[in-house]
Amino acid sequence: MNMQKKQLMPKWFYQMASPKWCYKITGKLLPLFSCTGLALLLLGTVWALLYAPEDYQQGNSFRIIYIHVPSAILAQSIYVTMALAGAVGIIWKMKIADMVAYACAPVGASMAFLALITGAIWGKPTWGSWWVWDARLTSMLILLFLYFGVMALYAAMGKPSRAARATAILSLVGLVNIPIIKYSVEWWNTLHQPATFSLTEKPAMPVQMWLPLLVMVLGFYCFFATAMMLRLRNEILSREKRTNWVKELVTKV
Amino acid sequence: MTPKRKNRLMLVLFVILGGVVAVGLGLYAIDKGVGISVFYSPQQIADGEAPAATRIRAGGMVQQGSVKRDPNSLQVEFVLTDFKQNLTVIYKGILPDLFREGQGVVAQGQLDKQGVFQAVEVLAKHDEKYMPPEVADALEKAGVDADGQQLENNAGQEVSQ
Amino acid sequence: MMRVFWAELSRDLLLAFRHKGDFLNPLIFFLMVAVLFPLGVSPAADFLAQIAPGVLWVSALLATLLSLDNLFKSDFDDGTLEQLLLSPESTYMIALAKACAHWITTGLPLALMAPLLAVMLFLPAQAIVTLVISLLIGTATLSLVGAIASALTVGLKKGGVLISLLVIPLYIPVLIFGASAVQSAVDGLPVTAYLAILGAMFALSLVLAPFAIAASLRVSVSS
Amino acid sequence: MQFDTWVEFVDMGGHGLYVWLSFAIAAGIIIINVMLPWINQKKLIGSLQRKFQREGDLK
Amino acid sequence: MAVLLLEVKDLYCERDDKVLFENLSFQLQQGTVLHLGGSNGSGKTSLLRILCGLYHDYEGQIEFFGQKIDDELAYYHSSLLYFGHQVSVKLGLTALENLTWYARIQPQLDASLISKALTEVGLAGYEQVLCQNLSAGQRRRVNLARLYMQKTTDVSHSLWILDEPFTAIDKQGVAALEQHISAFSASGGTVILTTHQQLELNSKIQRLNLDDWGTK
Repeated sequence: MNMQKKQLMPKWFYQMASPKWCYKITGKLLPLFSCTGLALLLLGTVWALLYAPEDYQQGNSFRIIYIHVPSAILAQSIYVTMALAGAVGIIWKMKIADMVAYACAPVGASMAFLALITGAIWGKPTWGSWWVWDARLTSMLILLFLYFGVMALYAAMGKPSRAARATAILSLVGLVNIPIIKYSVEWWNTLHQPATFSLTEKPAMPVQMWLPLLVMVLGFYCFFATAMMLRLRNEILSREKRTNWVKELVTKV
Repeated sequence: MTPKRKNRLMLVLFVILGGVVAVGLGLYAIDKGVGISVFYSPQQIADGEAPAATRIRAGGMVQQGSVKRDPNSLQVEFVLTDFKQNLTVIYKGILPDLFREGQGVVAQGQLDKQGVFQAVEVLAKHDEKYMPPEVADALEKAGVDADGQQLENNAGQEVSQ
Repeated sequence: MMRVFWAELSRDLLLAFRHKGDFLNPLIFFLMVAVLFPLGVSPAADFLAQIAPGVLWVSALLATLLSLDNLFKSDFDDGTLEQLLLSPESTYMIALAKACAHWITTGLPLALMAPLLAVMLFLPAQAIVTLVISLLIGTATLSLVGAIASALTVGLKKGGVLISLLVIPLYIPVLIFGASAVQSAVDGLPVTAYLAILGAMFALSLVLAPFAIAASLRVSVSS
Repeated sequence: MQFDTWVEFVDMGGHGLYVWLSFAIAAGIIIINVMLPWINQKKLIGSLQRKFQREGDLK
Repeated sequence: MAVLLLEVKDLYCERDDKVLFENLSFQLQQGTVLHLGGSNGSGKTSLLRILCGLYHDYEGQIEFFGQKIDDELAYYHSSLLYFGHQVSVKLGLTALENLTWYARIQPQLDASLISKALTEVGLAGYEQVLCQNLSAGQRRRVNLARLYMQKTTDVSHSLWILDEPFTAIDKQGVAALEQHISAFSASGGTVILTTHQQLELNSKIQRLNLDDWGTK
């Protein structure tokens, strides 16, 4: 009833076409990212655990770096992605961008958590303590709190379009705050070593150590793409459930 | 100019002014060296810069050959150095794996009346350089560290001469 | 543009003046939290002096946090908030005025009362001036940033706990530099660098936060 | 290959617990992050199918 | 003479999975009164809030003098007076203080008309009384006094959006208000209102029933 009415309105149809196109394209990209991701992660893990040399000081506990660093990098870049998607959603009123931001949050939070927990596990044998109030640990913890805030706000808001705008504002404010947090805690207390990877400098480790790390980082990015797209597709389906294309898609299966 | 445009211009100027003030103050703070004293070096402690009778952090290298372990307890005594001044540290407890001579550590504790640092926690500070043990051995034989710089123990010898 | 700022500021101050509880409660809360530490941890003077910078700053932060819930709530409930948003005047200025009024009714009295608590906690006398200055600048930043979270949660039934969750991560830098400034003053180290950072954060939030507050209010009212 | 024997590999020079714990947690988190939305999708499609069926019956 | 003030094109809004209205289009000429009807929950308040620019979850276009309202929001708001469900007066302030504040945030209101407006709504002598000491009807009258403070210079550009303005107002009050609305529209002002009462106006009344535009 409703459906037929909508079909008569070309404008509706075109506005709905965007999520539809997105659903289709992610459907094509998903196998690509998930297979590459799985392959890279398996390769990276085997390489990291079996073939990468141990560190001259830390011995084999060094291998934790292959989880710790990718997850820490990912936690930060997912936050940036989320905030930027939120900004796009606000400025251009793009529904898909809102949904991307929504899909990012839990994945990012779990990456921040993973970075923290592996940091703690790594800290025990190297620093001699499970947890130290060190700059980077603290700023990662705050990043996790920011994720929690975004997710809690999303859960409390109810209506998706409103929630999307509210969380976008919050994550943008958090984005401005991230460098401030970073510098504040860095000046406040310092024990952690500087960043392992940076774009401008040559890595401070030999090739046989950082190559598997690179593989792991890429694998983690593919994993993020996979998890995010899966969430995004669910979100598209549930928000567009009153449209014809979802009906066709679902009944065809 | 319409009042609306004028308002908008005022707003933009206000925001720019705020940004400039923020950057200026930030640069001033960096210039003043905010937050550099996260831990005191043995030199600073010898100069009396560190407050007595409160818990502070002391950082430096563990001097080669200075670690004395008490055979009957977990007590460890070692000398923390910045190659200018030395500070004796006493600590009871399990040391981290990375604790070794020539390694950077940060100790948390209090100075006692004799000028000995009573540590309650010793943390090993590890750098961002990683390398396989064979490479490290080779480098050590050549007398350079991963950056190609002279190893600390050479520097330490210079100081002791 | 300034007209609407003064209109809103004077109205909020008048209301706060008539409803004294609104700004007395955070002050009393500040006092009580600070008193909990000697009672709960240790009344030894040297120990208290050691923790005083942190305790005073954390208490001030919590007192500010407590008062945030009310910032837009009553305006939202009686419908004057949507009338404010229907004003053709700049929403930026309105948001700034609300945050300003909040600071005058909470941050300013907190900073002025802090010396009293500093004496109770045996904070060395040379640090008291720094304490007051750092609180004056710092609480202004707290009001501005907190107003964003308050504006985001104003339409929600259970906003109170959520505000803390949203705002505490954003408050951490202010706390770190504020407490460090006081600690430096206690240790006899220079404090201008810390105060400059607090000032920089204040300047940044002063010009940027009103945008976020205004946008959040629009989202919250549109329910 | 860095390890000669199986035992050595598991032990990781005394750090086996730390290393294996890290990798296990990572694997767990990754699997959860992929499986949860996947299961949700199955559920969602199922419920939508039922919904459309009901609506189809009503017609 | 008939100048187009407000045009609504293809408005669509849904709430809680229910379509409130779709394909809703109408035009409003200067000097008309639009009486919005519909059963409870048919979306009257939502439509009014959309027309005010307060509620954004809709599709379609709203144009004020040919310009989208969101593009020229400040201009649109300077022509608009909205009267919502809530009292919209601060209980901690007096009637005079409330209206003075309104005159400062909404420049289309004239502060010099406050005492006259309060007399018109029957609150003469209550200027200095805190609103918390007024009855519910009197509080609403304080808010309604804004309608008597409209600057007369630009009436033909003015739009009033009134959501149940007669609630809690007694009979004489309703009659006086109806008369004021008629006078306003006679001088070129435009009004959109919802009410469950019988409207007795001598103005051009346009009617719109939202029950015809949504799914049941």
